[in-house]
Amino acid sequence: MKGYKMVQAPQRSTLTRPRADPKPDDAPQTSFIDAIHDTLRDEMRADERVLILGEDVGRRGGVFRVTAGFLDEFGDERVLDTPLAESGIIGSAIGMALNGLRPVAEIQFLDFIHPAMDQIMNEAARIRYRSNNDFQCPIVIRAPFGGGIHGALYHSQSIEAVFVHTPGLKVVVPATPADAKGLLRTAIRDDDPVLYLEHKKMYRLIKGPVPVGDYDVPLGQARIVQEGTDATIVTYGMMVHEAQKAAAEVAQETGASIELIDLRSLKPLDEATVVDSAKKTGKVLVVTEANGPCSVASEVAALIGEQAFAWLDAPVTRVAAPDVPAMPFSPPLEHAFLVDAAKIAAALRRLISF
Amino acid sequence: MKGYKMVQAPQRSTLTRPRADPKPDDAPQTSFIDAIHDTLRDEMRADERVLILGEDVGRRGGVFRVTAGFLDEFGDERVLDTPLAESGIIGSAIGMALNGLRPVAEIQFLDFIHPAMDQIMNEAARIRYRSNNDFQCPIVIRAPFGGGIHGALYHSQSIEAVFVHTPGLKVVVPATPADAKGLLRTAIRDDDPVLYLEHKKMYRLIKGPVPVGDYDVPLGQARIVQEGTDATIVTYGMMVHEAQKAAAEVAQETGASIELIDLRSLKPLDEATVVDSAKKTGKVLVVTEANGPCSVASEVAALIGEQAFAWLDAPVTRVAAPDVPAMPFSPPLEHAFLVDAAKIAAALRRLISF
Amino acid sequence: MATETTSAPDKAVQGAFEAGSTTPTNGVSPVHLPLHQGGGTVQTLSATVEPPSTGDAGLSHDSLRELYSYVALARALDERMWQLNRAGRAPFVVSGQGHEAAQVGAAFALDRDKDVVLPYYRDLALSLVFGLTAEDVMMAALARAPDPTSGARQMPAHYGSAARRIITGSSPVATQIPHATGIAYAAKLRGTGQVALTCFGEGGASKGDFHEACNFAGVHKLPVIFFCENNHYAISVPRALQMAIEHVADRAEGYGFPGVIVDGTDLLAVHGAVKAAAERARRGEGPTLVEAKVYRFHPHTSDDDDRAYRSPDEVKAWKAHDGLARFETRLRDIGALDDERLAALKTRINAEVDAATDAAEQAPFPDPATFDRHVYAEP
Amino acid sequence: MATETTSAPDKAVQGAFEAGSTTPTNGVSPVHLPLHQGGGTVQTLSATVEPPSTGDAGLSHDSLRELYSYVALARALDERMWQLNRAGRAPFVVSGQGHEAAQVGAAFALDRDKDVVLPYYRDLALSLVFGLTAEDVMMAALARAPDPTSGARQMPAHYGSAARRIITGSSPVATQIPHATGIAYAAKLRGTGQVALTCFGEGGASKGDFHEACNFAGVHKLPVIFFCENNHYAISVPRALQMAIEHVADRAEGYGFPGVIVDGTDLLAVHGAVKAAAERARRGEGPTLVEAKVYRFHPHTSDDDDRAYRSPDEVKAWKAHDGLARFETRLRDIGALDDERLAALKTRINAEVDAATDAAEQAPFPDPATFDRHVYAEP
Ligand SMILES: Cc1ncc(C[n+]2csc(CCOP(=O)(O)OP(=O)(O)O)c2C)c(N)n1
Ligand SMILES: Cc1ncc(C[n+]2csc(CCOP(=O)(O)OP(=O)(O)O)c2C)c(N)n1
Ligand SMILES: [Mg+2]
Ligand SMILES: [Mg+2]
Repeated sequence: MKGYKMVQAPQRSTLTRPRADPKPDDAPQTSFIDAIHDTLRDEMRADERVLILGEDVGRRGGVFRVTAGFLDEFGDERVLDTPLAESGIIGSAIGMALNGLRPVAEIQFLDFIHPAMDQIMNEAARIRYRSNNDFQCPIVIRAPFGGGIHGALYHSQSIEAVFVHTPGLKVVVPATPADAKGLLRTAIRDDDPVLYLEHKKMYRLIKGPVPVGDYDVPLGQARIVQEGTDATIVTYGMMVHEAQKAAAEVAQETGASIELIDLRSLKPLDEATVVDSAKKTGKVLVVTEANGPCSVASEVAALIGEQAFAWLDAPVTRVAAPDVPAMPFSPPLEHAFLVDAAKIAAALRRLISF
Repeated sequence: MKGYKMVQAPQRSTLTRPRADPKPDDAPQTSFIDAIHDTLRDEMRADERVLILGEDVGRRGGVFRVTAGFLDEFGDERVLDTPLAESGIIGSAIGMALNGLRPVAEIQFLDFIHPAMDQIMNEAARIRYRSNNDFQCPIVIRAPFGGGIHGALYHSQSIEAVFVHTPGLKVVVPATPADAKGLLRTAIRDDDPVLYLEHKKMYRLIKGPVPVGDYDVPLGQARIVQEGTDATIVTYGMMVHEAQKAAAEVAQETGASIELIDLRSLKPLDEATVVDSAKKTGKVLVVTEANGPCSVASEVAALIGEQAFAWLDAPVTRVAAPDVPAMPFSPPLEHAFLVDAAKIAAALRRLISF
Repeated sequence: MATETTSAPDKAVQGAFEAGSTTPTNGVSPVHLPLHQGGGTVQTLSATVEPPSTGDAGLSHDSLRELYSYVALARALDERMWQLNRAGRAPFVVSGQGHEAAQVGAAFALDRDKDVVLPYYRDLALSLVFGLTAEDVMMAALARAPDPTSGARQMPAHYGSAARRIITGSSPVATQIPHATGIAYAAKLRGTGQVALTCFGEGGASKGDFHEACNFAGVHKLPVIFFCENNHYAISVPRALQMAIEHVADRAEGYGFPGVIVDGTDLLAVHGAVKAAAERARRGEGPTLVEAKVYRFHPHTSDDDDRAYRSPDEVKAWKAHDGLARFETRLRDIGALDDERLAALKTRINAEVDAATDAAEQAPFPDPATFDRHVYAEP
Repeated sequence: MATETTSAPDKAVQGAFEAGSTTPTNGVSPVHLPLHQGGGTVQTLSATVEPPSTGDAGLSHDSLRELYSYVALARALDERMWQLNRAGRAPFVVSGQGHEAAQVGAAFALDRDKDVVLPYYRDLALSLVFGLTAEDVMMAALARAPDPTSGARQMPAHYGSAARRIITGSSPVATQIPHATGIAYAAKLRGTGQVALTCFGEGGASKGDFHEACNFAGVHKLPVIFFCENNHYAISVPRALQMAIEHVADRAEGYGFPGVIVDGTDLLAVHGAVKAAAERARRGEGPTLVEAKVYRFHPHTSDDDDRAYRSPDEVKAWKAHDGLARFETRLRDIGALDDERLAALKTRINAEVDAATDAAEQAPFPDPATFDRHVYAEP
């Protein structure tokens, strides 16, 4: 194993703690938040090196209650209510990782991650490279992101692109409870820093089946939500659900067969799946709820333009938030700002009739 | 005037200080760094509200000597050697701007701007919007950026894309001494926060004429460096000079007529000039020395793919740094990493023969 | 212990109390109220501890009643917002209840014609003193177009007004502290004679921005007051997990200026401490960190449930030291308030809050077409 | 003033000096050397001031000679790198000259078999004590492939080695400080008995990361030592523009742990202070901030020209208090060194530096094809 440990760290084991409160194996529908909660708990049970830290993750169980019950089960050494200091949270998580632990740091809202950008971009992302593989930094950073919950400018941001722009990081965005599980397990087991972004609107809204047992989703593999032949929508996060609505509506109206790709992993990006779909349908809509310029939508559109040029029947079209500091509080303003099924459907109609 | 001042601020005046050390009006060739130095000095002479702050900008005259002589001329109240604290530098610059001044903050290297991202992205960029135009934040942030000077991972970065992704900011990158002057004047006079990025390799390498007097370059206007009909290169900063070399070489080899566009202003972006050129030549190469994913090159490529689709004769092609934490120190590694004329020429040849 | 002073006593700050006796006359200091902080390590106390206020602190009865009316108005408005929230008519409330006396004491110690305040989300009372009206606040609470603080773009409780020198704030904690330093720098450079006062919680004092701003202000002896409203919790995180020391004020020494601890439920004590700090600032002697010990009576916001981290007993004990009630008692004691005046005041305040609520409920939401305006200056 | 102790004296730290007398025997404390800082405001001193060391501090002559040899090796290597730079054979040098005695004293106070150090770019001597060799350092200086610290990817002076528990560092100032806190947290949780020591300049203490890291370490009483090498300048910015106080150590109190000031040109004094801090950490009593007063003899880096901001007189005065020379005198005084041993040592060190230079000059540059490896774990 290439990984670096300064002294022998306790090994992964499933015997650490008795399993309490097991989910019935046939649990049909789990909410997105429960899938995260359960997986995180199971990972902590399975591996003593995993610990969580962040503001209000202990006594309060997280402001969204993702870590409810953790303090009681794992104790305050592995469930750390930190001081209010994001750079300190990530900086010390890096130190913990350098000394044999597998920290999962929570940033309360992605909107508050900025003070930690130095630690994330200049440190975590560059430790392996700058040391020529002598050190590694296996941390997971969880953060709720996204809009549509009246969170206004500072509880709604989608700034994943700045991390996708940063080599050395991995960035994942589950859109289903199953992926929430599979991607979180993979992220925690990954030997590099992973940002794990949770769309906060999905926490209780989105439910679905969650495979039991050791279910892993590899990073860098997109998910084809539905196959189609006339046009492709590429998106991620909550927009997968909005796009699905839009696709259903437009399919019904026009009879078009729409392929929908959920990227799941923004970095590494599953270029092959995206490009293949573009070649197949010739028409691609790329959707993000983030601001448009230099966004993940820009990246995917540029990629397709480069690699599927000869197959395209229409311009690769982006639907993104306008270049306005996301996101106003008052409902009519928020609605005007937000990308939703209606806006996606409108763009899809134009694309199909191109 | 829509601008906000808490109390009447001293008005712009050209009478503040006697002009010392004037450049002869016919000065033929000024270095890039002198153009910045002279313009900044002239702006401070012309407007008492302008002050500069940063690490080593005073006694040392800046680590690159951009502000050499300023402390003596303007005194230590307007030329501030700050503590080593980037968030504090930008945070207090914002406060100064809110109370009637026009601060020009220097970040010693763009690689060290990360701790200030919260103040830049969440504060400076959003003050006007969040207050519904009740407040504004006229600050300029100067920072040397870019590679090719053996600066390794932390003295070579080009992370302009993360600011271009942030609504509320403006981002400019002069590529000539004349633009250094014209854009700096405009940036200082602008009522919104402007990042003014100086490619450090250009400081003493690039020389050119600088118009005397009130020479302003509006933000959001690209510069057509040379006109052409067979292919377009879109780029900015030091890459303009590398692209110019590459274009000359390829033109000589192939007889192709190459158009070269220097974006100058990355935000606002001159979409019209770029799209018009793409429609004219049908073949576009977009060059950045930054990492590729979600870069300015991605944005420009996506834009052209969307707006000039029907006119394209070849895929819009990006040349960017590989997705590797920029930039290794040892010369052979740095060379392997860096985008240069040879790499641009290679891509241009492929594009032309598509 | 709590009255030990190891830093050189700051004459200016102490001087503020020359008008009154220094014998403690009022009740329990909030420092000694029950807090589930997990053990009381004995701390070295380097900050100055302000004595409790006595008498009228040299203020006229009219002034004292004005002070009181702001505390009472803030309380009434705040309560109304909670009612509206519970009734489903206000989406989100951040409460300042428990902090009002400290805020009003602080705000009144400034020059409201030129000084600058940088509030945080609990500073309803402070913002009212600086000129926001009940109607302004209610417009924001109900996200209506006339909201002068943000045009309903920000969540409620993001107070701001250029005309009133209340600086627009964001949600990220502590970012306003360096702004205060910069404003003070500009005030000094331009010779405006302004003092900047910025507010934040004890949680905010853990952030790098607090450190960088205090340090810079100390170096240049800037006219700025760092006003910490220490309510012992940052959402659920208790003081003992936020910092190893008991008093944020003890950090001031490390930046080269005095730290002062004051009972934040004692309006006049806060007023005196901030007045002394403002005078010090105007004399060019630099910043002061004033830490007011307070308690928030409600959950962190209307989205929070504080029962997970605070005991009902603790909340009850602190509510018994309500700054509003204490100030009322004081004013009655010295004859500045009586039942009749109080009844009249309550009637006026209720009417004001009712009118504000009605106005806001009848006001339109913003025009969606305006959502993308003012990202940049318009030509 | 400089010996006043207002914080409760930390017995453990003081204990380190029980072996020697506390009567100052050595010369001028560096605190009193000339510094163009612009006026000497009288400061409250809350940190403990370590007395000068005397005698052999309980160390054997062999150990003392070993300590000395590291200081001398670091100096010789550093000088060679400057020569190579001036000759155009080394692109870039960051010098630790003037800091070596402090670094060696600190590093030797740790357990080199398990403790962890997080150096910054001046910590050549400290890194040598923790196991980097002259050849390792020279490979990095000349950007050659065998450089074990980064494979010639980083600028020189970015020391690191997993096997030696020297944590890889970046160029951004102060980012390593929270890493030290995290490493100490892991050590405590895992019960490894490790202590982490992280180094930074006084400029670094202005950054938010310093504050956040110290605060967190204080809350959890972590086994970490914050070792500030205060050389009075951050590039050109003098201490007085960096902070309003004179001593970084005075900030420790605000984080709930002791701050200790020590003469960084007195190797054994630093050794004693860090040893006491390490023992305190291992006893579970938490962090210590140790501030060593030093001076950098050379410009900030080979790209700097320090004449713009330091007077030749000031540099000269400090060079007269060179920690290397002082330690040599001490060892001669107590009979641990004589001309003969010294000559032999110098010969050995010169040979080592020559061999390292030759090896590096003959070593290949990295293969350009490897430039994109190790961005992520390879499968
Ligand atoms: C940078 C940042 N991190 C986290 C949050 C989420 N948050 C909002 S208020 C708060 C607690 C603040 O506590 P304190 O500063 O003590 O003020 P109080 O609310 O107690 O008045 C937190 C963690 C935030 N707004 N900003
Ligand atoms: C965040 C950051 N800002 C600026 C710099 C540029 N820089 C490198 S060293 C230095 C001065 C550091 O001073 P100090 O911490 O006192 O250490 P010293 O060099 O004096 O040993 C500066 C400003 C940097 N490396 N990182
Ligand atoms: Mg609080
Ligand atoms: Mg220094």
